[in-house]
Amino acid sequence: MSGKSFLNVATETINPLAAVDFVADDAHGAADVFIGTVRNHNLGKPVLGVSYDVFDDLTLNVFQALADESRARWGEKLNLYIEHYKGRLDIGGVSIIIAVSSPHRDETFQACRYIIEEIKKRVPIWKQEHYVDGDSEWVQGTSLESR
Amino acid sequence: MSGKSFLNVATETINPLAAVDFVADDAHGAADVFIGTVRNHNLGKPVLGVSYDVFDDLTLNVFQALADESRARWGEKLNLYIEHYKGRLDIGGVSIIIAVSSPHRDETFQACRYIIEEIKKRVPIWKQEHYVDGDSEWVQGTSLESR
Amino acid sequence: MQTSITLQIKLFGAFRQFQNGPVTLEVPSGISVAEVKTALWAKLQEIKPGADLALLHASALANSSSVLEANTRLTESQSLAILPPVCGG
Amino acid sequence: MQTSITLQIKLFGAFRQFQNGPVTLEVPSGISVAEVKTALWAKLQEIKPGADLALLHASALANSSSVLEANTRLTESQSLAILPPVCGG
Repeated sequence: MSGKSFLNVATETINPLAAVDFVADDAHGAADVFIGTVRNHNLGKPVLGVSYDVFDDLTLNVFQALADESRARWGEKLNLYIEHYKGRLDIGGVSIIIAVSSPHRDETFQACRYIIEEIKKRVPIWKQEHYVDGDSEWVQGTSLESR
Repeated sequence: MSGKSFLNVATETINPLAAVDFVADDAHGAADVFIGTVRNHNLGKPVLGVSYDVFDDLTLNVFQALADESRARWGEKLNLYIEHYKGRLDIGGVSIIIAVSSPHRDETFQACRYIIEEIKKRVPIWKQEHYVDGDSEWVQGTSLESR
Repeated sequence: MQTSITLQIKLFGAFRQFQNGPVTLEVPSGISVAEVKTALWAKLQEIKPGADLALLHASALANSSSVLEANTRLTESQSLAILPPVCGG
Repeated sequence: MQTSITLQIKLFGAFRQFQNGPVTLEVPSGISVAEVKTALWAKLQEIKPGADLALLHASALANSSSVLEANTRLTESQSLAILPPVCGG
């Protein structure tokens, strides 16, 4: 039997406990949780906050593809929680959470790492940094063109 | 400046949110959290619960060594939260939580994985499984003798 | 006579500087995705003359289920999106 | 005349079947850690005659700060612990 998935683009504050609770499973002994937050600096420049722009429909489709790929590689039983924030966050705000549970730990670390790496390259999300001097800039990313 | 550590042997329910909150840091963009829980089976045998026996003093010393080793390898800035439960847990109970935060994600995954692998081999903690038939058994482990 | 189709193209990320809502293009049916990008280039120049459109080369056209290949041909009116290089997480 | 020291040895994990509190050994000063294990073997046999003590071979003696090497010699009374193979996490 396949594990369960929660895939979401959030416009309310991301709650880490909801992710932990969702993947909890009597048959699973391990969960790995990755949490991304807004840092107070980037490339040496002080940052005030970040706005995330998200193409929701395609993002959810890619999240589903990542869930399918993860189960194919690390086991059908994986429970997966993938949530990305859309909108503006201050320093320390949670932009993304990924939680993976499995009977054993190796699969949770590998799948969690795989999902965050793929998200950075494949999911239609863009980051605009807001600086102390009032300036804003869209962060350079990875082109989807060559795929 | 070195990051902060919280190292503990818990006799109260482990709270994942406390770990997430502790490692949160304005200068850090990433946190990886590993959660170990009691599974309802082991080696094909149904399990009712697990009791953890812990040699507290030495455990805390090894946790400190793991924190030092992690910072030496993945950066002084790491914030670390390492907590293991002592006593009896039912199915689904959290036996261990490890949270690591850092400016960037690679260090968090590597240090978190390193710490859980070393804990399994180096920390004086023992697991007694309680079975449905009323029987109990101490789980075989890794000898500290050869080190 | 060639029929035409209507493409609504949502703008994301750095393209939001042009306008917040989607851009509408009337194009001939059978147009390739690569050609749509050229038509979009012209439209964006019209909205904001002199804008730097280098970003468009590294950007992809997609619908809600997938990124489109440059040689795909479009024969129906539809909603698309122009996606600059991504940086989620 | 040889002086003797007192070792309090805490029992953990599977050794708890012998008793819950620590075992006390009177041993000659200068005893090696390997010899302490032999003395402990005799004591545990006394507590529970006929018990399988194979586990003791794979177990380590430690104090609260580290695991002790087999050839370390003890010259002071102290509190130690016998640690069967570990399986935390």
